[in-house]
Amino acid sequence: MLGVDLQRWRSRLFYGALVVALGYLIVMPVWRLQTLAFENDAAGYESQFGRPDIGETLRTTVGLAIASLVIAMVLGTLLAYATSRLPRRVGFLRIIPVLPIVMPSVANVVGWAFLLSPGPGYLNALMRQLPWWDHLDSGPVNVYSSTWIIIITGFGLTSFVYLFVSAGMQNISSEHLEAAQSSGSSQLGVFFKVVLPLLRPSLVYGGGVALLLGLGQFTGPLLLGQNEGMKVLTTEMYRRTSESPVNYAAAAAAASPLVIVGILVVLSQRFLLGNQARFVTHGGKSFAPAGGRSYWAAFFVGLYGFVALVLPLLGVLIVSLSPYWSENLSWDLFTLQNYREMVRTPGVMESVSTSVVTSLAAVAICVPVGLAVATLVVRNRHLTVVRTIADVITALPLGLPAVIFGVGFLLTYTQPPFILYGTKWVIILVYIVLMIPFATRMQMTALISMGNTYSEASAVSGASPLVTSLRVTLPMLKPAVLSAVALMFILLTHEFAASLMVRSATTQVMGTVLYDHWSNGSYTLVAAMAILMSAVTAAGVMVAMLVGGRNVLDNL
Amino acid sequence: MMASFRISGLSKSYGSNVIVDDLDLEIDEGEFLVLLGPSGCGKTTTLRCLAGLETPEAGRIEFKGQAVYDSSARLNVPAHKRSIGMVFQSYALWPNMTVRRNIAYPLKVRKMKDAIAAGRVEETAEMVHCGHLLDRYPSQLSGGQQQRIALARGLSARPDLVLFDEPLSNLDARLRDQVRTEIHRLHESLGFGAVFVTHDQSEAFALGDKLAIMRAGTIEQLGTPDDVYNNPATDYVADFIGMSNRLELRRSATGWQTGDGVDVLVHRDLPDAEAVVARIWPEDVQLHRGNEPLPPHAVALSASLLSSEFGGRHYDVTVAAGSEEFRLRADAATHGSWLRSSTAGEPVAISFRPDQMQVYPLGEVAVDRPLVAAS
Amino acid sequence: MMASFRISGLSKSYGSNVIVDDLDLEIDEGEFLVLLGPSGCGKTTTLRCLAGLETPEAGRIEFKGQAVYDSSARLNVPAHKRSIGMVFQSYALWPNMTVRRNIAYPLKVRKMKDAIAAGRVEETAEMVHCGHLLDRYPSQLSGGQQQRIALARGLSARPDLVLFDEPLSNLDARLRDQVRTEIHRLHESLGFGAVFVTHDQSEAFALGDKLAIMRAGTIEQLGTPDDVYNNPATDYVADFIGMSNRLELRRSATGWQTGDGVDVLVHRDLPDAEAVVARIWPEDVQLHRGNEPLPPHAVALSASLLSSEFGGRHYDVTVAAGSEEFRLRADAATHGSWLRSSTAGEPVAISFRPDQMQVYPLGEVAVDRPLVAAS
Amino acid sequence: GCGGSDDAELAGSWDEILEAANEEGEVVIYGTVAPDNLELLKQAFEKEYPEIELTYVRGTDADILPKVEIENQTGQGTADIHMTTDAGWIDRSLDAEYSVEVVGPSFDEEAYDRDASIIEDKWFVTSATVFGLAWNTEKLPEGLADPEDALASELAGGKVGVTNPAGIPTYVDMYRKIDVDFGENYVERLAEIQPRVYDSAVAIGQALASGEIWATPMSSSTVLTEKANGAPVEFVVPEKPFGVPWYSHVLSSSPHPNAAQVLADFLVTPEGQAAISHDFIACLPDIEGTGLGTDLQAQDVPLGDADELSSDAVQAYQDEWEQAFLG
Ligand SMILES: Nc1ncnc2c1ncn2[C@@H]1O[C@H](COP(=O)(O)OP(=O)(O)OP(=O)(O)O)[C@@H](O)[C@H]1O
Ligand SMILES: Nc1ncnc2c1ncn2[C@@H]1O[C@H](COP(=O)(O)OP(=O)(O)OP(=O)(O)O)[C@@H](O)[C@H]1O
Ligand SMILES: [Mg+2]
Ligand SMILES: [Mg+2]
Repeated sequence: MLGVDLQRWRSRLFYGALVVALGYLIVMPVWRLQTLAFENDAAGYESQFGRPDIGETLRTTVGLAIASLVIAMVLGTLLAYATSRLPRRVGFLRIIPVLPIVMPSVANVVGWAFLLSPGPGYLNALMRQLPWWDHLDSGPVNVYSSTWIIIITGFGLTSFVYLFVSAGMQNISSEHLEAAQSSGSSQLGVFFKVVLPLLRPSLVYGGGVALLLGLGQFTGPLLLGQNEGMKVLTTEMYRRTSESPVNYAAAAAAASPLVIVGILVVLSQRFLLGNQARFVTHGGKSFAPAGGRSYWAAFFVGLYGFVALVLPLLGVLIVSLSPYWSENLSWDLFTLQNYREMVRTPGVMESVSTSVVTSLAAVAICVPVGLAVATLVVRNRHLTVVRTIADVITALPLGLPAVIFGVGFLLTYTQPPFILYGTKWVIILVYIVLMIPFATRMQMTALISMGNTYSEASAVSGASPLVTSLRVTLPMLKPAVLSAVALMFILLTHEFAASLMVRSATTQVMGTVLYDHWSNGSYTLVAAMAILMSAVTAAGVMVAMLVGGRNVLDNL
Repeated sequence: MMASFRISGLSKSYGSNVIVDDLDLEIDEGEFLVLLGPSGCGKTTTLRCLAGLETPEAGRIEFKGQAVYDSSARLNVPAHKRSIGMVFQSYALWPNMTVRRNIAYPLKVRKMKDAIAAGRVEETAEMVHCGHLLDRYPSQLSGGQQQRIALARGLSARPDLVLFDEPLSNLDARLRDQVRTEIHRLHESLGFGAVFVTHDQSEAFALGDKLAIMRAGTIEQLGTPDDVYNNPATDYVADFIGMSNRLELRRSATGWQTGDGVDVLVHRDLPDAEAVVARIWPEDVQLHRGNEPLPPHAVALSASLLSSEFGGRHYDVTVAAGSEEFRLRADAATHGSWLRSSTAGEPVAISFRPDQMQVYPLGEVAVDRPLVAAS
Repeated sequence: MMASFRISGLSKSYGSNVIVDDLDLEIDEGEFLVLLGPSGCGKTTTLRCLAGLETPEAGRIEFKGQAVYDSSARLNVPAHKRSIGMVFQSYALWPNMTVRRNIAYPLKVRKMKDAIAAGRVEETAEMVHCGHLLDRYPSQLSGGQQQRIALARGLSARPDLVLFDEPLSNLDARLRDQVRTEIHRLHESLGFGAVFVTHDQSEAFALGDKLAIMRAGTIEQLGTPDDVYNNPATDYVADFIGMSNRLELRRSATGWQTGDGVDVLVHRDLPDAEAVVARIWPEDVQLHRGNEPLPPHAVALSASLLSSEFGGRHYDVTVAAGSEEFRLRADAATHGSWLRSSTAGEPVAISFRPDQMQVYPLGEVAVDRPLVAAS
Repeated sequence: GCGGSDDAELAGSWDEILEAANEEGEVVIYGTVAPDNLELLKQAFEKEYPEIELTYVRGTDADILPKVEIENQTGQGTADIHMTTDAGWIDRSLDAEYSVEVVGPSFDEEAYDRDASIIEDKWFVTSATVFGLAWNTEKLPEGLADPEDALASELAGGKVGVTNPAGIPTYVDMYRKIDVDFGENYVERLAEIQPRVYDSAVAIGQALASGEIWATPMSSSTVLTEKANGAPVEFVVPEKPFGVPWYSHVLSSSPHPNAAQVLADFLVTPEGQAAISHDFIACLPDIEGTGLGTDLQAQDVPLGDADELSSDAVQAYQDEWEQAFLG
């Protein structure tokens, strides 16, 4: 008799508890920060927003974000189009646009500095061999200029835009393009009149994410922008937390505009994606643009891979093999000394295992939690309130720079009721928070595209909901889950902004060790460490590919 | 025979849209019931309420005398505890399991180990002629094979009631015929109760022991295929099952006549109606070349040829008679040669026997037969 | 009439798979050609080569005397420069544009401003009875309406050649009939050349001026529907167009007989063949109750009833005769009452006239008729 | 603040302390000194006390100070000894009971000069660094003799590197000092030649080695490591160098109070100094490998004035500096 109610209440209770836990984890640190910023008559706000240069800082933040967003959107879209047009023989090239995320952003930025520093940059030195530049003794490119910071930041965001746009392109059936072609549109016409308008949701979504990442961009401005005194909100936050005495209140205040924009973007994406029916193109065959395949596409993708991946990696690799950073390359100077030293340095190898362990632990928790949230949002439409809250909360971390969570966690977990400081747990918790959006979104997308029929078929076969999720839903989500795992693993093993705040001195991850080398040691060691990180990440991805097949990266 | 499955007073809405509206339906043991209706009339929703995949707002559903849903008692047995099988339009085979595991799944989750050991999986696969496909994955099968496996999966646990939601509409013409015959035979040999949703009338006629024609959440007519075919209850039913020729008649001094003034003999008593609509099957309409003599005692209308489509032993011909269009089947042997060389606009005549008409009061009102009672 | 569109020696492979194999085909001006064939035989590929969406390896394609593809001249006019319209199975309407913009698109990109100003968009929409839908988005339309709009889009620029790739297979039974008739009429009034791909034979017969039956990348038979229906060139064609009853015959002392020893008169000269296969249309097979007298001069076989499906004025009956299954159409008026009460296994007899058989040498070889010439 | 864990208590006599320290078996030091020196310290200490394992953590003040504070607040100590140059923090810590008194015998050695070296029996001077002139020997073979050479017109326009003092009191202090010690209005004139700005002394050292800049008047002595690796750099201490002393203390949250005392004591022995002050200024006289070619001793390098380095004062100077160098 009570069957209906009991069952309802059980699921309500379960999801309610889940949402409360996530709410505590995600909202609490932000709350703590804001409390701090508003303490003593909002002294934090006053100290941060009373600065004479705050206007300039905000302008730079927005300018950098928008300019690099534009670059990323154009490149990401073109790449997505190009990869869909790769000749069959070189189809493997389509993983190239996502590969740059395997390289830590610090390595990427430092790599570019090695290549394009106006004096000893290898590429600059090469270019100065050219007749029309041979009179220069520095340049021609100045990587420390804001133009180049924007370009490099834009390159960094391109992979993310690509991920969203190419996923969107997969959903456009080829018949929609052929229809345009046979109506008399040239290939260019098809791209502008049909492909781009149909991509609007992906562009809006990917653009939103890239905008947030651009606003939260930290590495480029900090490492390259010193020269011209470039200040953005994140570097300001960093400054406030690295001056003495540390001014957390001001850092929290500096984060506020980002928090607000983040929430706005997340909400507006939710709103825009709610009306997506007009962009869904149903129909069997997947995207294969009209007009056949082109070697120009292969050339373009290859060129991008060379510029965005090979060049900076090469820069880093050369430096890691040199005894010191120098524009004069010669083979006999190359040495493995840096690697030897790195291995000898205490903590480095522990940091590798800490990174891997904490990342895996976070991923292992994120996957089921993400599945539960995805199921709640997609399949439990009757729990209106809970599911809306869950949806917004889990999207939130995407909108906030990791540094914010780092500081917030430091403040939250060094006080009762949960004193976790100094344990790996606090790192794992931050990682969970940072990755929840990815775990949730990716599984949500997969669940939506899987539809209800598979689980309904299981229910009418006599399987209870639990059996259904174990035997049907999870196995069918395997590719999506593996892709999510790969992406989260990549992002987490590179993480340093949040880790920096919550690590204890004896619990280091790779990102923080690299950061320490960067701020205390030598660039050659930084380079070696960056190579090590890339190798660890690549190994992780390789394992995921072994388990999940070659298309793990495609499914991103 | 006692009704084995009984739906009474079932209602279900989405928001303010009432989708299923106080619906009553009974399915006898081993009976094959076809739910026929246009898109959006609530067929799938009714089926899903039966399966327990959707929770209705009101009503009662009984399986073999036991309530599985009862709004007054707040009872709702979940889908996995009802003894049903279901076959989906999109097959919904689990792509990560082999055919064998797909078919064995309902047995496994219902802990029917004995049946598995006794070779039920192989037996069921054999029944749908797919015994040789057991170790393939669904993606390695053609559409027809996939739908057969879905059938086997729905039947392997020998449920009391099997629900079909347009299982044939994703198949192409030839396969559709094959799988349809397959379902027919399996039903005869296993004798399960079945509810089969479709909006293809020829499928409905071919398969059903009984037909329920739905309209906007209620049942408009329930009867045997023969009954429905020969005596559609309402104009709506007649139209929906393909009795597509329609002729409006007005009362004249002597009886009834068409808009063009042709007298028509109506065999029914229609005391109050001023205007009626007559329905005639395309098969019942005769085609005559312009100069042919017309049969006596038949309703004859002069018309002009619109188009004709070859159909093997017959032609599907469309003609315009007055303001109405008529579709009819013309025998290829008799009419083939001139039809092939004729052009649109050619004058022809059509005729049909008055007793082949079904007559309904004009307007979209659902009525009971005999029409007299409805007036 | 001179062939308006000519394909000669067309070949196309994917990797080592030859999909289209030295194919020749001609379409006259204003002719409606239907390409019929089983899944995977290369219909779509041929169509896409015609459209310029796929690049063949060899051959030549001419539009009105002008080559648009010629492998020897290395010429390949891209799709957007050929005067074609195309209608897809999945409609492929652009979901972000209104119906009006969808229909206007071919005119816009071909810079036909005058036609737009002259109301071509509205006119074309009217032609498919969708004039009132111009400002809706595709997602707000039903399947049938979407396919009509797709049709309008394919026709709005009045192309010389319209290509249809199974445009009806996503529609349900009633809509399919409606849109089919629509296409038929539009073709008659606008007179475009058309290539229509399908694997539904009734569609092919109804629509085609000419039928091309494809098999593994080549044309197995090309002819009018009537010709193909009455004289399928090969066993393969006969099977594919629905002549589903099959009877193997072996040479006996006196002539030919079935596996069960029934003598069969074969009207054709087959000097070398030891065994042949005969094909008979279901419509040509007569059903007899066990105790009825059998017609003289007919081939009669005793059989047992397997199943019967109600179809309105007829029943689709399946019987087993020896090791073969026969499908036949039994008239409802004559056989309805006993069929309804009969059970599977009941003894019956079937008969057909020897001249209604088509006879082919046994084996899957494609042959020319008359058979004598092939031997 | 509360001490370490309950069973960790300081023993009575030095011998008992040594014994208890061996029992504890490990000791952790947090420091801002160069990692190479910490590595040398580890080796030297473990050679002297083979039963005690030393773990060091190298970080910036921004990293380490909050951690020390938090460890003290939560009572979850990790570090035993902490070494810093932050005068303001040292000053504030004296009121916060972060430290315990040092008891080792070496603090009373004459050469160490207890009175000049220890603040309130808790903070003891450990080492010092001085900033000097450095140049790239390939780009600038003639080198720099005194700070004035760094202002040469051929180095204008980005060939000299300077550190951004943003939020770092030590650097603010340095700018203020060299503005006087290196010559009249030195900082203003330095700004005029438009030097390239770096985030840290380390970054300057790297840039110098690579040839990105040719010279700097404010290099840390760590470029000597690069020199040892073969980089074309040279380093000299000017006449009136700016320097900063490192002070250390034993933490009251120390989980190994006895080993902490032993390490504190070891730091001011000649063996300890040879390690921790290598390429820096030692707090004992005549230690091999220290002194940077001068006869300075760590006690000679004054600790900054905590009041002048309040965060408001630092912020004010930062604004001024940015106006001059980046404006
Ligand atoms: N989850 C839902 N939320 C709101 N409306 C719904 C939902 N599911 C179905 N409907 C609406 O209920 C009506 C009946 O739907 P149902 O699927 O039962 O129709 P149907 O008869 O099966 O039609 P079809 O032949 O197209 O499958 C439709 O108008 C549909 O739009
Ligand atoms: N892009 C491709 N790459 C490789 N093989 C292909 C490709 N497109 C089609 N094929 C193969 O070519 C063969 C013919 O395909 P085609 O689409 O022309 O068949 P079809 O006759 O249209 O079949 P259907 O009726 O199923 O649409 C099929 O076996 C198919 O697998
Ligand atoms: Mg339905
Ligand atoms: Mg096809």
